[in-house]
Amino acid sequence: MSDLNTLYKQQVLAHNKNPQNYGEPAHWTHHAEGLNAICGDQVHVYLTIEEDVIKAAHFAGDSCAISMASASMMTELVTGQSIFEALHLFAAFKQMMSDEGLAEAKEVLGPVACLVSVKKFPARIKSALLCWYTLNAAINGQPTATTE
Amino acid sequence: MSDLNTLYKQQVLAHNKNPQNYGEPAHWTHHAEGLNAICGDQVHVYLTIEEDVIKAAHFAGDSCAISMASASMMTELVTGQSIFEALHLFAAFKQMMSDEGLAEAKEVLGPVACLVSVKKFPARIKSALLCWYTLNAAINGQPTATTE
Amino acid sequence: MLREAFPCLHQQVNGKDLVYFDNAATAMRPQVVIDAVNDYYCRHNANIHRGVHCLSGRATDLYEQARASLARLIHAPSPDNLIFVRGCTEAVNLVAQTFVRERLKPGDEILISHLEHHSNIVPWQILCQQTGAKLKVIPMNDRGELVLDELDTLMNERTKFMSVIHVSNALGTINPVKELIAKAHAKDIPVLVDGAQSTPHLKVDVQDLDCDFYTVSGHKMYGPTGSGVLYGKATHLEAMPPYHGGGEMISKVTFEETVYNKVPAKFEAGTPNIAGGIGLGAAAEFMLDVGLEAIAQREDHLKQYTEQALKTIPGLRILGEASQKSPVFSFLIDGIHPHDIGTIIDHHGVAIRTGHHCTMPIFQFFDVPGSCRASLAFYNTEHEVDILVESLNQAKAMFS
Amino acid sequence: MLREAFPCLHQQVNGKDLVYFDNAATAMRPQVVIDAVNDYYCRHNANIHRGVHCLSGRATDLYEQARASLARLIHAPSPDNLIFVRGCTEAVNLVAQTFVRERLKPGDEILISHLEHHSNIVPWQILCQQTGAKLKVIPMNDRGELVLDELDTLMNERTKFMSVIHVSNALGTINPVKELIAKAHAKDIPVLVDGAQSTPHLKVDVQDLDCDFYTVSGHKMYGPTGSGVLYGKATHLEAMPPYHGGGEMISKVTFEETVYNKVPAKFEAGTPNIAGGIGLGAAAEFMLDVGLEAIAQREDHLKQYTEQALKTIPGLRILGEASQKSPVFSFLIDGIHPHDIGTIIDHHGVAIRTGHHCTMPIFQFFDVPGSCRASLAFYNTEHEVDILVESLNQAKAMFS
Ligand SMILES: Cc1ncc(COP(=O)(O)O)c(C=O)c1O
Ligand SMILES: Cc1ncc(COP(=O)(O)O)c(C=O)c1O
Repeated sequence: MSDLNTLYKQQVLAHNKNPQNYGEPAHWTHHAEGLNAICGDQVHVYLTIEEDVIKAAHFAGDSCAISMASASMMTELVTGQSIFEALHLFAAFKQMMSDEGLAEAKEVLGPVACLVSVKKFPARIKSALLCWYTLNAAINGQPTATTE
Repeated sequence: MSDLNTLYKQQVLAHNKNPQNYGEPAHWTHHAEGLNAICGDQVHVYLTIEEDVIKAAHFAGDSCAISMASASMMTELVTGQSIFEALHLFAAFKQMMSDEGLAEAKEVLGPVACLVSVKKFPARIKSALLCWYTLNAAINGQPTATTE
Repeated sequence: MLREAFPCLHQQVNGKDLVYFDNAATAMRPQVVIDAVNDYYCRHNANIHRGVHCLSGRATDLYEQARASLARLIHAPSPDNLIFVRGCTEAVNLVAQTFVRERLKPGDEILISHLEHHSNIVPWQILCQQTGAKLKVIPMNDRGELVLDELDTLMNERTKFMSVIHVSNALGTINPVKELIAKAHAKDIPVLVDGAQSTPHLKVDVQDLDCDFYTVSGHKMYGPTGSGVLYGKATHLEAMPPYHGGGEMISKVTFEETVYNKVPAKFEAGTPNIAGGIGLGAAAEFMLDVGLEAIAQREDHLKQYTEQALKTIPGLRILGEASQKSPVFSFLIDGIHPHDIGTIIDHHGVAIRTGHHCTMPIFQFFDVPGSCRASLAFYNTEHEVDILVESLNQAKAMFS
Repeated sequence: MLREAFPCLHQQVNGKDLVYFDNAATAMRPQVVIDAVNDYYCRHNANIHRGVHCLSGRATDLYEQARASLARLIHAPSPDNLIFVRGCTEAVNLVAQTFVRERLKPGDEILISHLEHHSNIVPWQILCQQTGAKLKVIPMNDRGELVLDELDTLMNERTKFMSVIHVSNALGTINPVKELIAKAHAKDIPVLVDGAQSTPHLKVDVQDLDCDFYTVSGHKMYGPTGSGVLYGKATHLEAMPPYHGGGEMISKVTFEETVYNKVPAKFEAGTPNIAGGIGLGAAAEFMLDVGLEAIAQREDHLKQYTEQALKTIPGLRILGEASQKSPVFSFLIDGIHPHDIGTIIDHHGVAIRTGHHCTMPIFQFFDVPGSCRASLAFYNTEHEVDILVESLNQAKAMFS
């Protein structure tokens, strides 16, 4: 059971219960919908981008705890960052979740790095990644994203 | 090898070498083409039918020894028979080649009954049957036949 | 005991005894099926229908005997009514493209139900795009049953085909297909029945149903993957153009003209899944040996036991409570996403499916993104159900 | 010894040691392939891509690893270039219907060759009927080689697609496909190569060939029946509409609208032949382990030995004497129909194929109804060739 507890660790359960930046905001400039057909995860990412800076990031959707926590943490992390930085964080997150999982990626990601334990559950990695792919799509003006 | 010798018995080899009624005749009233797609056997049957009697029966085509011998013997057997009798012989031949293989069928068929040994070679039964199906098609005014 | 016949059931996952409740996704295979596949590769390895040599004869006989076994299982008039296919998905696409396509004009309608699996929705959507026809849907109610009130309007002179699921893979609902077929036939509408989830559990009689087409998925009925059959009425199969072009489905080819082979060969272009077909025949014989009645009874008992057991869990909601249903349970637990439940109980050795189960419209109806689904088969046990319940309680504890 | 790896070779038929020379119809499977299939059913039995539970994860990984093995075998840029199919026949039909169909107007032309298998003729004839396009044929000569003199006329502005066989199953001819592809591409004509008979014997590099599509038949390359892959260039696969509708190939379904999944899932509707795909991956790994060079060399040696041996038989005529060929021998013996030869030598334990080998136009060219075909693989032996020759001499004696 210890593996399970590292997956559903305190931070994850807390973010799942009280997700940050949750719900469609009244105003936004960029939006994309992420779908994980296979799991049924769905996430909307709403960004307010001004002069290449993400002024606000929100998300909505009905997803599992991993996906909720990941999105919640992500929106916290990217708020106030430049687009360039956000894309860099996306790359870092993907790197962390990949086989190599570079140490530096973890450093950059701060609290989000706690999701590294999802890697022990290969079937769930996509849940953690979905919001990031959706962020990337929103920034790039694509309406939909998937991790597959 | 004894099985093989009952398949390729004297009569069969003789008919194969010197097929009777072979070649397209100058005149005929009924014709059909038989095809065994799977083996590549092909046989044409040409009949001259007058007042419901088969005055002449010929065949042509490029087939294996079993098929050639069967067609050669068949044309000999049905020449001079009524259509009704020919269809009866067809039924008898099919019966002989089926699992039950009735004894009476054999009696009716005379020399043709020697083909009963083909039954030991299930893959070859269709070769023996093809000309008979084609005869049946020709009588019934159908252009093509197959045993499959 | 019957359970012993299924080797894959007897293993541990994540340190716990495996509880396999994902039978609606794919069933386990009994040793006789595995052996039939193995024997083909180890003893009768040859292509079929085309050889005079010994192995080819043996392989052909085994393959055609399998077709006969399947015909017996679903009570088809003849083995020639059955076309070997990869599974139900291919079967539906085949019928859509070869039987239905040429009957459609723009504005015509195809009728399906709200309970369909994607494989009985998307082929018709594609066909509608190709022809300008429209897709109509028999609605369902809160219990997951079809609502037949408006059938008279739904079946009209524009309706050119109906395709309905026999047993829902998502909710377990057993549909009154015989009644639906009779109503459709009264209006000259041909009917396909998706039998993916019926043949593993129920006695199916295609002649009694009088369906025009019936689809069987091998891997759902204890047979090999990549196997299945499409049943069709002989007159339809005769009239239909072929689907795939290739070897075996022809009787003569020239560059100018090609003559097609007889049914069912006409629809079986290329080398088929020979081992799969033979294994599927073994699965049919296995089911007939166990007894279709015995299977149905055992599963009915398991269904009742499971329903009772699940209802002991506070906050658990079962989706789909049709009066006629098979041992399939879609459920939700307050405050825990299905996906998380799946992961947690997998750590207790319990395999269920989570998500939309290839039936998104059903979950759009219930306005949830998906569910947990426990789908049972006759070889499951009451003890396994108890473990499921216990593991669900643990999941709740974890998220409380 | 390598031969030991193939269990089905070691048996007697009709009281004689089996000599299996029907490899072009379907190959034997090594134990590793049989084990891979068996292991899936006995240990990893689950559906793929859709489950969070342990077995489903294992099955998915095995299936996707198999795709990667196949990509390595034919040197595809990525596993995503490969679509799992039942075999070459399905692959050609898929490309005809999804890639070529929408590019054709009446009067357009599709170019094939005289050496094609029915599975690379009939799908195009069907497509021509559907669209009003015309089928054009690259001619062949007496040696069974393609005649490329008129290519400049055959490839013209009406030519919308070319589909050619890499290695002839009937005559063994190895076609200069790289050259043909280059010429076609110079005129913007996309090309499919039928690789059914190449992958079992030759090193294939789809990137070096630069073909647009390449088809692989699992059962011909020591893999399971009902398995195969279609390679396609990524840009094509992206642009093509889906083939079958169903589960797995969608990312979102409502009754109003459906969004398709990414490549390759877009083309893999329904539950695939999971065991078959995994077994095919094992076959690819087996071949890579044995070494594609080693296989080619061994077969080249066997080819020369067989050719010498057959030429000792008076009255035996070999059809197809291309300078580049694989160990396939079509032959005739004066005065004995191929069918009779097949039966007689089967009684000596020798399995060959007789008939038209699904290539009727080739035999129309030679004006014979068919041939005997002995097709070898690397696990055959010189001793087996000697037995073939002896049994052919006995057939001659019987008919003399
Ligand atoms: C009800 C239903 N129909 C169709 C299918 C598709 O069947 P197959 O996997 O044989 O293509 C399934 C299985 O996923 C199913 O449950
Ligand atoms: C050259 C060639 N192409 C295509 C095919 C058809 O392949 P499959 O049996 O995989 O459908 C075959 C095999 O019969 C073949 O030899």
